[in-house]
Amino acid sequence: MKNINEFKLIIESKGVNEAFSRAVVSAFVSPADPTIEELTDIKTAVSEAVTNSIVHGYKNSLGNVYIEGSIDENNVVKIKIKDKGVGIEDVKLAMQPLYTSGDDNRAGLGFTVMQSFCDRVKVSSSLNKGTTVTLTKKIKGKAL
Amino acid sequence: MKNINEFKLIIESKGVNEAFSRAVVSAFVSPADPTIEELTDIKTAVSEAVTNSIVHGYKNSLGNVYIEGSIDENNVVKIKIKDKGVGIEDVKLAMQPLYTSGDDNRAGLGFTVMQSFCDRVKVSSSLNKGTTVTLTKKIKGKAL
Amino acid sequence: MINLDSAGELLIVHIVGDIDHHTASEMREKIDNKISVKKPKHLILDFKDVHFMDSSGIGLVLGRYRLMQNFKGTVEIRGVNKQTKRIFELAGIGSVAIIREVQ
Amino acid sequence: MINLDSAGELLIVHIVGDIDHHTASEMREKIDNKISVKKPKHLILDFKDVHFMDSSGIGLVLGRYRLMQNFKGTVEIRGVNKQTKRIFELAGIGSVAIIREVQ
Ligand SMILES: Nc1ncnc2c1ncn2[C@@H]1O[C@H](COP(=O)(O)OP(=O)(O)O)[C@@H](O)[C@H]1O
Ligand SMILES: Nc1ncnc2c1ncn2[C@@H]1O[C@H](COP(=O)(O)OP(=O)(O)O)[C@@H](O)[C@H]1O
Repeated sequence: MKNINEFKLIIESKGVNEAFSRAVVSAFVSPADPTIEELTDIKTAVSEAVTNSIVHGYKNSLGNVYIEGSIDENNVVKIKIKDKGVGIEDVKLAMQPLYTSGDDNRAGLGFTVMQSFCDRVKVSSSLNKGTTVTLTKKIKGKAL
Repeated sequence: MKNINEFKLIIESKGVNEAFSRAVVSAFVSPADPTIEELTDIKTAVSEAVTNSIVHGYKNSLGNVYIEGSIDENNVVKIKIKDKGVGIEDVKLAMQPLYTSGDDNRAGLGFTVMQSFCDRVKVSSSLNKGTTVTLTKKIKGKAL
Repeated sequence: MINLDSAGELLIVHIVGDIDHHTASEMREKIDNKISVKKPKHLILDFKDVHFMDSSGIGLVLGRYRLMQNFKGTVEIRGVNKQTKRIFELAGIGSVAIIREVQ
Repeated sequence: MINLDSAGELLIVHIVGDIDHHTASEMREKIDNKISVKKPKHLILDFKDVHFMDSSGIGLVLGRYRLMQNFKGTVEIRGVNKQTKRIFELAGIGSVAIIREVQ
């Protein structure tokens, strides 16, 4: 499907950019007239992935987070969140509900949230190179 | 001054991205706690520059608009809007109030608006290569 | 978005939403269609639901002013807030249209 | 933002704003300070002014639950809306805290 719009964003791995990236994605998707629930789903999934890049990928040191978004003629939204951080050794394990390598403030449910709020979550990662998460969700939009 | 945050955004020269770029810049500046007026000033100036890239730079054909933003320790916000479009032959003339090369829906006041809403507007352009506009504005923010 | 309301020689245009180059073109078309059909003596542009406007709003008003001039009609701008007022003042719109601020 | 209100054995924490990893850490600190000082029997976390929350909100609740466990206190979550409820349900928070939705 042909994209009707796309963007690329580079941000720094700073906590304040969790909210910033949510706002950017929200503004990008808005012209497709999503329901509040669809918009919240996407914002939540993006927030999880960006947080993971900051907290796990860069372990709170400074690096860039690369976010690419597109929306196609069928209202399929794709958001790719990429970091050049430590990477994930065992992606399958990492995606298990409740698994976390973080401290006890992390619930280990980030991937679970992404999966339950998006149609598809693709994770590719390589150790010491970084991680890319691609979120896909079709917007049905508001009934007229 | 050291930047406390920065971003890079690449968008396409599509009308819908005038609103998108305003929303992005607005979300970026918000943590500095600007007044509504300061925020509107910045959004308006960005809207003018991005519109110029779309309408004049690319003459409504498709190209990329590059937006870079930073905010430093003194709350000085810098937003750079760049296109690789037709460029401006005579920048001084182009910046004259009421000058426009566009149709009569353009008022020729885009640069005037940028200048009156920002502390500084820098324009560099070269023919057939493109145009870069740098907007600078210090946020005083809300009194506590 | 544009809501149109006409009564006798008066056409009231209620503009809703942000005005930029992108949104202005659709607004323009709708207003001009109505003007050509109705040929009103007075055009009122109500900005009370415009929360953002860049210089495209000036072009929007000036273009409608020119059209109204063709048959000696007048233009009034209503419901102007602090931000839209600043843009209109920058352009000296006061010399072609009556400007009324929000109460 | 966090507003704290305590009466006898009860501590009511009113959370205002988005909850993500970044904002949660500050909230956590304020709540835990108060818990350590007051040692309440019942903790109520009021989410009615939380309009966005990701899985960091789960960590926020679970961590406070663990702290309250230390002196056999209970936790109640109040003012949960449709979105925050979905996140809590995903985590099965219902088994550690009473959840009350917004009326
Ligand atoms: N971008 C990333 N870089 C490195 N490791 C990651 C990344 N994203 C996720 N992980 C790993 O996957 C685990 C599970 O992630 P998640 O389900 O989001 O839960 P949480 O963030 O609460 O730990 C993380 O604890 C971490 O070990
Ligand atoms: N990015 C750009 N690329 C090419 N030409 C530009 C660009 N920005 C401005 N210009 C030129 O400068 C003129 C004045 O711009 P401006 O003051 O914004 O008024 P307007 O956009 O209403 O024409 C434009 O009409 C155009 O000729």
